[in-house]
Amino acid sequence: MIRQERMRVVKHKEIAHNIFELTLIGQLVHDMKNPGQFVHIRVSESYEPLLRRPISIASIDRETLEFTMIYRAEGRGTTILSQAKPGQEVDVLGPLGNGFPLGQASDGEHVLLIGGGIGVPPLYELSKRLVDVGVKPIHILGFQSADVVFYENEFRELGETHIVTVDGSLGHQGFVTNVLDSIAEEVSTYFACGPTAMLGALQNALPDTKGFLSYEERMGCGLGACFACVCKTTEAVEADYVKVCSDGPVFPAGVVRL
Amino acid sequence: MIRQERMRVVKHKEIAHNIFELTLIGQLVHDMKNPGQFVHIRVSESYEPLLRRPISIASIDRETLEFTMIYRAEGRGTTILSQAKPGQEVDVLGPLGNGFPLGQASDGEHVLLIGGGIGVPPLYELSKRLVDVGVKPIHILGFQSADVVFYENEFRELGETHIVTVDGSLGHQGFVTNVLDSIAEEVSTYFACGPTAMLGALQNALPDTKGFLSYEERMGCGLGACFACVCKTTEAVEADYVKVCSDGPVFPAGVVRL
Amino acid sequence: MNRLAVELPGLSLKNPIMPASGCFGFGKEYAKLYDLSKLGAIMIKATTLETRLGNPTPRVAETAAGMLNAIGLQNPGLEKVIAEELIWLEQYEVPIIANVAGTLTEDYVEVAKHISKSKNVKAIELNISCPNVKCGGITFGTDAAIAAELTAAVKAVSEVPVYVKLSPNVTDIGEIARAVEASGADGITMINTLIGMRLDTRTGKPVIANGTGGLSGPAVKPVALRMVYEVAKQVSIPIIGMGGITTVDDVIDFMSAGASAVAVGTANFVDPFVCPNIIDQLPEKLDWLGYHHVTELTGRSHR
Amino acid sequence: MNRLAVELPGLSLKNPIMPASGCFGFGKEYAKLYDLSKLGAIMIKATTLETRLGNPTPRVAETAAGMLNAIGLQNPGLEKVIAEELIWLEQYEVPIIANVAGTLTEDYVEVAKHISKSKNVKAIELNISCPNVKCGGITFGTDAAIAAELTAAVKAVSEVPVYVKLSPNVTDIGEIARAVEASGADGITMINTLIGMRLDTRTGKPVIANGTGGLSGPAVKPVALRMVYEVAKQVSIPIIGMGGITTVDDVIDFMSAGASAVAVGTANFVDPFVCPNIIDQLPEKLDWLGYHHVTELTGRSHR
Ligand SMILES: Cc1cc2nc3c(=O)[nH]c(=O)nc-3n(C[C@H](O)[C@H](O)[C@H](O)COP(=O)(O)OP(=O)(O)OC[C@H]3O[C@@H](n4cnc5c(N)ncnc54)[C@H](O)[C@@H]3O)c2cc1C
Ligand SMILES: Cc1cc2nc3c(=O)[nH]c(=O)nc-3n(C[C@H](O)[C@H](O)[C@H](O)COP(=O)(O)OP(=O)(O)OC[C@H]3O[C@@H](n4cnc5c(N)ncnc54)[C@H](O)[C@@H]3O)c2cc1C
Ligand SMILES: Cc1cc2nc3c(=O)[nH]c(=O)nc-3n(C[C@H](O)[C@H](O)[C@H](O)COP(=O)(O)O)c2cc1C
Ligand SMILES: Cc1cc2nc3c(=O)[nH]c(=O)nc-3n(C[C@H](O)[C@H](O)[C@H](O)COP(=O)(O)O)c2cc1C
Ligand code: FES
Ligand code: FES
Repeated sequence: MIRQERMRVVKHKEIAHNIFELTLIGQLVHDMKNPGQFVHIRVSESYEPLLRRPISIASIDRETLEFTMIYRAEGRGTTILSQAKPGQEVDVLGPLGNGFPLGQASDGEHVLLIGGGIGVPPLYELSKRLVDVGVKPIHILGFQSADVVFYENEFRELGETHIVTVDGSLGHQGFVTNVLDSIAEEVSTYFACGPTAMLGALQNALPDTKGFLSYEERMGCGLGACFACVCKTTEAVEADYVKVCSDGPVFPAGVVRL
Repeated sequence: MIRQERMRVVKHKEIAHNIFELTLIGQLVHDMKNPGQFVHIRVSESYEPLLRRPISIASIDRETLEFTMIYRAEGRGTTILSQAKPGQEVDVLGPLGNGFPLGQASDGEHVLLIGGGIGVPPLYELSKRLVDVGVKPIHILGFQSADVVFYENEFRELGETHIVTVDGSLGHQGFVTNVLDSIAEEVSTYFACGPTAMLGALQNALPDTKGFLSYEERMGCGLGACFACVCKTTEAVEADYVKVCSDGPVFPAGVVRL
Repeated sequence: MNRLAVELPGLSLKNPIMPASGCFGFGKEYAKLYDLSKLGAIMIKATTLETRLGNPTPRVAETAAGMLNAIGLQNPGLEKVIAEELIWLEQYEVPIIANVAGTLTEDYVEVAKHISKSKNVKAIELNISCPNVKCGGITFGTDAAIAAELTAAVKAVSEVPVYVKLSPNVTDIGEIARAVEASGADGITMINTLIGMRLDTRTGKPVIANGTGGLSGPAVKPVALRMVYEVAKQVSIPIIGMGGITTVDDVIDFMSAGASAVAVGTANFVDPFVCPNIIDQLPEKLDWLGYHHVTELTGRSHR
Repeated sequence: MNRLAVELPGLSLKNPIMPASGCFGFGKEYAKLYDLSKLGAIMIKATTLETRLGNPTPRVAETAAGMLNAIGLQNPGLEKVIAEELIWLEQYEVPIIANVAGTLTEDYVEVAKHISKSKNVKAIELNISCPNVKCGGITFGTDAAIAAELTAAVKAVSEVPVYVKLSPNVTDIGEIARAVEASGADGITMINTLIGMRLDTRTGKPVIANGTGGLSGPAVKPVALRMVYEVAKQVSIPIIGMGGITTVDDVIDFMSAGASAVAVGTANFVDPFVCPNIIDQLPEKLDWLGYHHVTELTGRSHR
């Protein structure tokens, strides 16, 4: 069920340059299903900024009813959000969208989790859930530079992890696709989230591997009603288009026309 | 000199129903001259609400560089302002306008200070300054009802004080003009601040007494540049109009056409 | 007796609150959040003769207290809308206002003719004001003669009352309103979006792929309110007002200016429960204002 | 060499930033806050032949991310403006753009003729777009033929270049722009305010005594930007852009859309130091964008 709830801030801290980790508590967590789902956040009561901001769910704790997001404070809305103090309430709409499919890989299999920048967060909950069922995740995490890298250790604890930075200030220099070849293991499936350009490159690089990609689009409603977030599809599927907010944000490789 | 300064909140508390007392500290206090001047406050960084809010200076402490305002949280802007916490900064433009003239009454003389609702605050600093020079203020303070009465004791400490409420829930029932007759002493001058209707009634009730009235008008700039706050004048003065923000807000009785 | 009920040509509204066209799809998504029967009516997404895939993305951009959109009338087309969307909506007790768009007069006529036969379609909203399509749409809405002609053509075939949706991007909106009234419009809905633009400061290029987009949200309320006020003075057919409505106070303002009912658009994105919330708040607001029935609000600014 | 300097007909601007007419009076008040010589230019309050006392109050009302005003062209009249205000302004090294308004063509002509003789008046801004006066003003700005005629009449007598200030309350602003260009306008300034309204929710009556007012501030930026973008494509005379400019990024956007310089209005009320602040921020912003000179920004959206 989708709810709108004023959730309380439990923890909020800057974990890398302008990258914030925000933990909220509330009933809404009950309804969070798959990793890769997102929430739509109203950052202030004011009419300015007006629209909600879509942010992925980075980890879920059903026991404590807490969930965590990781976001970059760049524009007006996220900068305001970054000032929220513990105890304060945040207006959250969610959970929204369909996340990454679980049960695509089975016990003992290796899978690739590939994230770019602020596309990395949803992969964390995904990785935890895969590890729970014995799947062996290999993480390839791309960032601009060392100062915006986050969750390196958290991912290492879950499995093999490769850090890639555009400027080479940490890990491999270049793009996530550069390290694909260096992956020794046989992988059955890959899961990716990041800039559209990265997703496109991955599809080309891994044509014969089953893949699931999480897309970004500007949103209005976040519910599927306004047709703001539409992507054209390939001939592979029947529908002429898909909505990132309600049909996605995750789609199997080859569905979205790039 | 008029300055724009981010002043720090020292104290902020609700002293009556929706009536807040806000004390700010900063260099701007250096330039505060006469009681009756006001400041123009930006209540948030957001574009909504957009305009500054004019609020009178209720008391000034040059030693500590602190000043206090008393305001009613009614609309959007003042309600947001009422949430400011100690330590937080508030964007203040001021001091603005010309306040009540001091030195109109001399040692030992009685004067009337008449305030209505949120027009009461500026009279407090005025009363203190008059008492400093030996003038004997008599206060007539009008409010809607008992729950919005404030500073009764503060005024009593400075001189004879009559509280009037429209619903009679405290002090005399009715309007400030009703108690004028009950004032025994010979008064040389009266000073008033409140709704325009009240100011008009006072001018009629005290035709032969020297009076100084503080007016309210919707403002844009607060500086005298936009012509938002003009009032037509009477034949008594040469100018066709006056600006409440820069020529006022205080004018001698008989200047503003009502 | 229901204090919120409003009777308009073709429409028996249990309350004057309805979602605006394009901001509510065909209702399915919001039906997951609350019972659509609670609404006074539903203005469905613009329907065209053929399937439309709309404009490239980005299609929306945020502005100060508002947003720009250039969806481009994406919709599954007349057939699917009737067979799938409208049939599905029949499960709710709510009148549907079908927003009709097209490129040529014939398109409008064809769509209106068929869609007006649907059981739950109680009125047509003639969209002559969409700023986001290359041809059709707004071109009909900025010329009084053309608007009148189209209105007459659609009136001739529609089996339900026709409301004409006016564009604010005109010099004299009263002239257009009078023209469509004269040619048989049963009511007016206003306003559609103001044409606007946002640039990416870094690149200097438009944020919205279409270049320009339609401005909506609280930012446009003063313009919308003034236009409703003006048109209310010049026509005698009812007005459904919209443009930035977000709170129950906004509803009061639009009805005071002369609207008989109102539509809520962009606010649905900010708060998906805004319509039911406003409906719940209306009675108390009426008490506060000292009115018994919501219809007493209409035109009070002019009295 | 000055990276911010801009050369326009009659105007040698040390930078492209100037306060908009009516939001800066005649400069006296802001002169107490900073040195007016810092400004690229000053657009003074509208000047009419005779003294005008303007509209009754309230004259302003706040709206979402904007404000409404109906000052009503209050000003001391031509004689006093020349004898007192303009003379006083001579102490500053800043070109004055004289905003001229009137009721009849003769009024405009008379004012332009005399005020253009003032030493520091380097250009006339023909205000054919004031929405807040019963006659004159906007009536000239909504009809291309009338606008063109007035422009020609004023051009004939003005001793300095004439910029025409366009109203956004029109169906096709490009048409008006082309018309005034054809009849000799040296430049265009845009936009003036959008006609809007705010009601007192309790009483249902307009907050502004005049009923309607002109909408300005961040709320109108998307509309202003789109109009500048449109007009820039259709005329070759320079444009001074305005409408909601509050930050240095807004300045970049308007110049990208095609403006050669910009004016800041409402923002002066929110932050009286906004003009000098923006001027100080411009060089760094140019570096960030990778441009050497501010003139390189003009029209980059169209390239
Ligand atoms: C499904 C989904 C999941 C996301 N998950 C995350 C996440 O976990 N962490 C994170 O940091 N970011 C995430 N993003 C991107 C995030 O939504 C934007 O960075 C954010 O909306 C920018 O808002 P702003 O106030 O910083 O920028 P502004 O410039 O103020 O935004 C202006 C408008 O543009 C929209 N917008 C701007 N950039 C984007 C973008 N990249 N995608 C969608 N809308 C945008 C905003 O929502 C707003 O409506 C996600 C986006 C989507 C669609
Ligand atoms: C010189 C002067 C001194 C004042 N001193 C005080 C004071 O000491 N304490 C106090 O509580 N109030 C004072 N006021 C009134 C105060 O300015 C308004 O109550 C306040 O601006 C209302 O803002 P809001 O956000 O609550 O209401 P909103 O409805 O959000 O205001 C909307 C717009 O209308 C303006 N406005 C609304 N009411 C008034 C009003 N009565 N006068 C002027 N502008 C108004 C606001 O400034 C704003 O621009 C003073 C007004 C003036 C002119
Ligand atoms: C995303 C979006 C899509 C819209 N689509 C349509 C449409 O298909 N047909 C139409 O007549 N109006 C459409 N509109 C205009 C709205 O119905 C409404 O007239 C306008 O947005 C003003 O109301 P608001 O400020 O409450 O949003 C759309 C508006 C938005 C924001
Ligand atoms: C209080 C006020 C007074 C104005 N007076 C005038 C005027 O006298 N002449 C004029 O041409 N424009 C006048 N304008 C319009 C502004 O010059 C400007 O065109 C408009 O406000 C848009 O810019 P902004 O959004 O930056 O304010 C006035 C605007 C305001 C807010
Ligand atoms: S954001 Fe509205 S349909 Fe996806
Ligand atoms: S508020 Fe601008 S002149 Fe007084």
